[in-house]
Amino acid sequence: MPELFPLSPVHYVAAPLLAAFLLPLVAKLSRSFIKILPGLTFLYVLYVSAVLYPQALQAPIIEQIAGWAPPLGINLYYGPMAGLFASLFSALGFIVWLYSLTQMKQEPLDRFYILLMMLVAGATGMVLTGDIFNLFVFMEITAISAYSLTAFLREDDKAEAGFKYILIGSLASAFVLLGIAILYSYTGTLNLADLALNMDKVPLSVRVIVFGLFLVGFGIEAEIFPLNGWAPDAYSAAPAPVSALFAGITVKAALYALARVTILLFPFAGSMALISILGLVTLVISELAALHQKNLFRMLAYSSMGQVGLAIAALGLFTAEGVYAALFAMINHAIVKGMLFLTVFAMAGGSATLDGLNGMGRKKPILSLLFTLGAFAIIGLPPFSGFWSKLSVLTAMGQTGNYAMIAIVLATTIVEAAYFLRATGRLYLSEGNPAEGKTPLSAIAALAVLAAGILWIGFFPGSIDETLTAGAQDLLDTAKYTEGVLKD
Amino acid sequence: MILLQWTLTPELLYQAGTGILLFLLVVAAIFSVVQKDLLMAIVGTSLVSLILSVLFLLLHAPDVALTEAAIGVALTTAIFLIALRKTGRYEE
Amino acid sequence: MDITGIPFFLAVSFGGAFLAYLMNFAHRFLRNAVVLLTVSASAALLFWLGDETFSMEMGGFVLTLGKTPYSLFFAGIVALLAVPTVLFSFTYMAKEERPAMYYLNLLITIAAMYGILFSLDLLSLFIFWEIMTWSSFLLTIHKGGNATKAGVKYFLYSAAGAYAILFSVVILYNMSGSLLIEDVARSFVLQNPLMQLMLAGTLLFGFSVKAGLMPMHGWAPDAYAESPAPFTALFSGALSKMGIFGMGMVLYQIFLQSPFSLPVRELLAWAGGITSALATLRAIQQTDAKRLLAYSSVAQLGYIVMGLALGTPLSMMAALFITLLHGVFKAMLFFAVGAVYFRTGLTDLNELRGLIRRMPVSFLTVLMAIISLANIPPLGGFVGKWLLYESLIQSDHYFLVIVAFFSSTASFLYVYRLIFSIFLGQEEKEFEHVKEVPFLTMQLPMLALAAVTFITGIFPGIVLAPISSALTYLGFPIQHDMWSMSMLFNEWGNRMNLLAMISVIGTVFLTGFTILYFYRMRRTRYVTTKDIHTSGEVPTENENLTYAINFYQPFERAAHPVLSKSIRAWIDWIGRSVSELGDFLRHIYTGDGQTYAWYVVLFLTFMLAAGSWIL
Amino acid sequence: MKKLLAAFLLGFIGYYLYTAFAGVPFGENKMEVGKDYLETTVPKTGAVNTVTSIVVNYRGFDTLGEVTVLFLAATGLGAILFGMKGKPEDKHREPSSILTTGAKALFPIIVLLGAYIFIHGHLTPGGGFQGGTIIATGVLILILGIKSFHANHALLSVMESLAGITFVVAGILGLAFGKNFLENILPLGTPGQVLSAGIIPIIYIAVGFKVGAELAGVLDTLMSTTRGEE
Repeated sequence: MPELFPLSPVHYVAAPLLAAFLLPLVAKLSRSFIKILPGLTFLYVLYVSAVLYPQALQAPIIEQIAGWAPPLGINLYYGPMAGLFASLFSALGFIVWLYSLTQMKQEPLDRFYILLMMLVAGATGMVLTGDIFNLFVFMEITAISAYSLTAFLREDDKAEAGFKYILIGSLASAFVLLGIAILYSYTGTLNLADLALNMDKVPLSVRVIVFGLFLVGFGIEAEIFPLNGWAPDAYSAAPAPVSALFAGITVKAALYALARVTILLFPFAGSMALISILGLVTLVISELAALHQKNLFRMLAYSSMGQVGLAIAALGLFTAEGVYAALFAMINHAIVKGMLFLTVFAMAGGSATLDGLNGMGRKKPILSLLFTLGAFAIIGLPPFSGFWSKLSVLTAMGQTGNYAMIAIVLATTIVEAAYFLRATGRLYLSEGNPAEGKTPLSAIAALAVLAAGILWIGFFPGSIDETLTAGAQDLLDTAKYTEGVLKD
Repeated sequence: MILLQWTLTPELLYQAGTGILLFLLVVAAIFSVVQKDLLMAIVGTSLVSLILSVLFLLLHAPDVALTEAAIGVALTTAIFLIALRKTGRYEE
Repeated sequence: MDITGIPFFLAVSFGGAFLAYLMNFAHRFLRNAVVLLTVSASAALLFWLGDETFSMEMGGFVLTLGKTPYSLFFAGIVALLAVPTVLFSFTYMAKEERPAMYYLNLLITIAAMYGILFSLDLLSLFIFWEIMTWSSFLLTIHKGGNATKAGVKYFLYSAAGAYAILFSVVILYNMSGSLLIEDVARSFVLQNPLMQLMLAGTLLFGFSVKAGLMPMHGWAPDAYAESPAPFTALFSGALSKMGIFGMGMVLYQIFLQSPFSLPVRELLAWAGGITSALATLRAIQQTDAKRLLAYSSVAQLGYIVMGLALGTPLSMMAALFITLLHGVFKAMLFFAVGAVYFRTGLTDLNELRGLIRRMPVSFLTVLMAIISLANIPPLGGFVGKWLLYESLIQSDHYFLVIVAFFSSTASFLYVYRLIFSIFLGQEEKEFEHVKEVPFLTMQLPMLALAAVTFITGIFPGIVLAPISSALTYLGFPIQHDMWSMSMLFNEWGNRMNLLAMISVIGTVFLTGFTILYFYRMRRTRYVTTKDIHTSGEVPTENENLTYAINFYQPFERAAHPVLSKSIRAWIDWIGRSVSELGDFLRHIYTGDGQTYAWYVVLFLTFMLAAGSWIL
Repeated sequence: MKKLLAAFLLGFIGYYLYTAFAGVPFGENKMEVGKDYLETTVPKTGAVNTVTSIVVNYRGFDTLGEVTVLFLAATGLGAILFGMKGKPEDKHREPSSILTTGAKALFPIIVLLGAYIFIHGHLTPGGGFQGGTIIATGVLILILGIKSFHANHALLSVMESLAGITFVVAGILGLAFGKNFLENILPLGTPGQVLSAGIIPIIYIAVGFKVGAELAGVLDTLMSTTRGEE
C-alpha cells in the first residue's frame, strides 16, 4: 500500500472526509458501521501521525495540493508545530470516539459521528494549511460542525446556545473574511508565506485594521475575553464528548491560527504585547467567574477559558520559552480538561451541578479518583502534568522580567484551586444521590488513557521537551517557514 | 457648462447604472434591516441579492453573478420564507 | 541501587505508599504490614543515609537531593512521629471508610516531608511541598462533611503560601540561573536590597503559612480539628514544622547578608510572640479538645518562630529543641484525645468527664504531655523553654520575655481545662463501658512518646548534639563549648544541671504544701458524692455534680476586648470579596446573544481606535 | 439610544474598513497571482473558463472544503431537526392547478438548465455550485407546487454521498498516480470542448450533484418538519 498511497499530510483531511461521505452509505448496510467507521478513521489518522510526525521533526513536510507551487496553489505546511497539533487532535478524536461508543446514545448517531469527524478534520486542516483563505474554509468547517454539535441534544436551551454560537461565530467568519479580502486586494496573494514577504505593500494603518479584524475573528474562536460570551453556553449545552473536543481542539486550532498569522504578518511588539495582555485579562476574569458557578459544565467552561488565557498570555511573549510554555499549557489543557469533561459526564450526566458530585467518592471511586487527579493537574500541583506546564509559563514570564504577570497568574491559581477543590470536596461528602449504573469499560479505558497522559507528563516532563522545543522554533522561525514554502 | 460637455456614451451609462444600483443596494439593505414585518425584510434581502447579482454581471463576473442569483435570490429567500412560515411574521 | 542513597530512600518512602494502596485489595494485615514496614524502613534508613548528593533533570530543570545536618534533624522529628502515627492509625482507622486512600495519602505525606527536607534546590523543595500539601489536604477532608470545608480552607491558605514561594523561586531562578540553594544564596546578595526584601518576604510568608504564624493561622484550628486524630498528631507535630524548616533556611542561608535581615527578623520575633500570646488566649476559650490543642499548637509555633527569628545561637537551639519537643508532646495529646474519641466518640470538653479510671494510660499520657507543655522540669519541655527565656534575656528582648512568660503561664489554664474536663470529675454512667484502648497499637505509641519527653528532659544532650551540628551547618559559631551557653547544663553538656533547680523548686513547693497542710488541716474532711446535699436532698448517683461548662467564664469576660477582633474574620472578608467579585463578573456573561455581539463590536471598535491612535 | 450607539459603532468600523479598502490599488497590474492565473490557465489546465480552473483546480482544496461546509450544514440541520414531526396536514391553501401544472412543466427544464451549467462549468460561466443550486430551486418549485410532494431522502443521501466520494477519490487518485492530491491525472484534451480540462468536469459534475441533492434535502427537511410543541 505505501507505494500506492504515499502518506502525506493531506490524509489528515482526506481520510475523515471520505469517511464522512461514506458514512451515510454504510449506515444503510449495517447500523454497526456507524460506530466502527469513525474509530477506524481516527486510527488511520493516528497512524499517519506516527509515520509523518517523526519526519516533520527532521524537516517540515510541505505538500502542494493539485501540484501547483505555492503562490498559485494551496500548500500544506506540516512542520513540528502543525504536526504536534495534528497528532494531538487525532489522539483526542480517537479517545473521544472511544468514550462516545457507549456514552453517546442520542440519535441520529451517523450524523453525530460525521460532525465529530469533521470537527477534528477541520481543526487539523486549520493547523496544516499554508494558505490563508484555505484556513478560513477550514475554520468554517470546524465552526459549522461545532454549531450543529452544540445544539445536538435538541432541547430548547441547547438550541439557544447553538444559536448564540452561530451568531457570534458568523461575526468571526465575517471579520476574518474581510481581513483576508483586504490583504488579498493589496498583495494579490493568499499564501501565508508569500503574504509575509509582501506585507510591505500594505500600508501600516491598513495592517493595523487587518490585525484588529483577525484578532477579533480568531479571538472569538480562541475564547479571548470579551469575545468569549458564547463559550459557557456552548460548552454546557453540547454533549460532554463534544465539550471535551471544544476545549481540546477548536480553541487550540484558532489559537494556532492567531499565533501563526500574528507572527508571520504582524510581527510588531505592540500586537504581541496586546495578545499577552488579553490572555491575562481572559485568565483573571474567567477564573473569577468560575468561582461561583453551580453548573459543573459551565464551571469547566470558564476554567477552560482561563486555561486558554494562560496559554495566550505565554504565547504573547513570543520568545522561544514563551511559545514552548504556551504549547505545553495547551497540550496539558487538552488532556486534562478533556478528561474532566468526560469524567463529569460519566459521573453525573449531562446537566451536572455541583450537588451531582456529592458522595461519588464512595459510589464511583475510580471516576472520583480521576476527577481528583484532573482537578489537581489543572490547578498545577506536582507531580502532575499541569505543574510543569504552569512552571514553564512562569519561568517564561520570569525570563522576560514580567514579575507582575507571574504574580497575577499565581493569584488566579489560588482562585482556580478554590473552586476545583470545592468540587473535589463534594465527592467526599457523605450524602448524595443514589448511584445509577456502571460506567462501561470503553469509557473507563478512554479516561485511563488521558489519566496516563497526565501522569506520564507529570513524571517525565522531559519526554515532550524535544517536541515542544521544535514546535516553538517552528513557529518563531518565520524565515525558515517562508523559504521552505516558496523554495520551488 | 460642464453638463453640456457630457455626452451619452456607453461608458457614462455604465457608470450611471452602477451608481444607481449601488444606491438602490444601500436602500434595500437599510430597508430590510429596519423593517418590522419580516416578510418585507426578506423581500429586502432578496432585493439586495438581486441588485448585487446584476452588479456582479456589470463588473464582468458572470460566475459570481450566477451564484448570487441562484443562491441569494432564489434559495436563501425560499429558506427564509419557510422559516418565517414556521415562526411568526412580525418582529417583537 | 545504592541503599544509602537518597533516591533509594525516597523510592522506599513513596513506593511503600503505592504498595500499601495495592495491598489494601489483598488483605488488611498485609497492608498494615507494608505501611509499618515502610515508615520504619525509612526511619532506619535515615541512620545510614550517605553524604553524596543526587541530581536529576526533570522538565529542563536540574533537581538536586542531598542531606544536610539541618535537614537530618527535622527528618529525625518526622521519623520519630511517623512510626507512632501509623501504629496508632491501625486500630483507630479500622472503622473508618476508605482506608486505602488514607494510608496512601498518609505515606505520601510522610515521604513528601522527607523529600522537602532532602531538597538541595528550591524547585524540588517546592514540588515536594505541594505533594505534601495535596496529600495532607486529602487526609484532612477524609471524614467528609465539615472536614471538606476545613480542608479547602487549609488548602487555600497553603496555596497562597506555596504560590508566594513559587513566585520567589521563579524570580530567583531567573536571577541566578540555578535552583541550588547555595547558588541562589550567592547571587541573592548581589541584588538590590529592596528586591532582596521582597523575595525573602514572599518566601518567609509562604513558609510561615504552614507554620501557622498569625495572621496566617486561620486554617489551623479547623484543619486540626477535622482531620483524623492520628494524622493530626503528625500534622501539628511534624508537618507544620516544615514551615519552620523553610523559614530557618531562608533566614540563615539566603537572607542573612541583606541589610533588611535584622529588622525582618525582629518583626518575625514579634509576630511569633503575639501569635503565642493570642493563640494561648484563644485556646483557653475552646470547648473542643482538638480545637484547644490546635490553638495550643499555633501558640507553640509562635515560640519557635520567636527563637528562630532572634538568631542567636542559644535562641536557635531553643527553637529547634522546642520544635522536637512540641512535636512529641502534641502528638501525645492528639493521640490521647484520639483515644478518648475512639472509645467515646466525643471530643467536646463539656460532655466528657471522669474517664481517669476507665482510661488510665491515656490520662498518664496527657499528664506527661501537659507537664512537658507547661515547662515543668524534669520533662523535655522545660529545657526548651528555659533556653528560650535565657536567649531572650541575653539578647535584651525583655518585653518579649514578658509576652512569652505570660502565654506560658496562661497555657496552664487550658491544659488544666483539658485534663480536668476529660479525666477528672465525677464518673458518668454513660461512660461506664468505656475501656482503655488496645495496648499494642494505641497505648504503645503514647507511652513511647511519653518516654521520649522524659529522656529528653533528663538527657537533653541527645537532642542538642544533632541541633548543634545543624546550627553549625547554618553558619552559627557553635564550638565544643556550646554547653557553656546556658546555665542549664552540666559541664559535659549531656545532662541537665538539675540539682540546683530541683532543690529550689522542691523547697518552694514543699514549704508551700507544708504551710497549706498545717493551715487547712483542721478544716479538711473527706467527702463522697453522698455527702453532698442540695436543698436538703441527697442526689442520686448518676446526677452530675462537676461541671466543665463555662469553665473560664470570668477569664473570657476579661479577655473579650482582645479576642473579639479576629484576624481570621478579615481574611475571610477578603475571601468573600473575591467571591463576590467573581459573582459580579459572572454577570458579564448574561446569556444573551445580542449582548455578546455587542461585546464583539465594541471590542473591535476599541481595537481599531486604539490601533489608529497609537499610530 | 441603543440604535444610535449601534449606528455610531457600525459607522466607526465602516469608516475603518473604508479606509482599508480605499487604499487598494485597483486597476494596477499588481496582482501577481491573478496575472499568473490569467496567463497560464488555458495551457496548464485546459479549461476555458478561468474562474472554474481556479475554483476546481488551483484552489480545488478550498472547493472541497466548501462542499464539505454545505454537507455539514445539511447534516447539522438534519441532526437538529431529527425526529421532529411534520404537521399532520397542511392548513394552508392547496396550490392551484395552474401552479401544480406549471411546476411539473418547469421542473425538467430547470433541471436541464442546472445540468447544463455544471456540465459546461469549465467552458461557460457557472459550474457545480450554481448548477446544483438551480436544480434545488427546481425541487423547491415542486415542493411548492405539488401538495403531496416529498423528496426521496434515501436517494438524495446516496446521491450526495456518492458525489462526495467521487470528489475525494478524484483527489486521492492523484496521490495514487504518484502526483499530488487533486492533481489532474487525465489528458487535458482540446480547450473548448466538453471533454477537456482533465478532471475538472468530473469534479464539477460531482459538485453539481452534491449541491443539488443537499439543498433539495435541506428544503425538504425544512418543509416537512416543525417544532414538536406547535
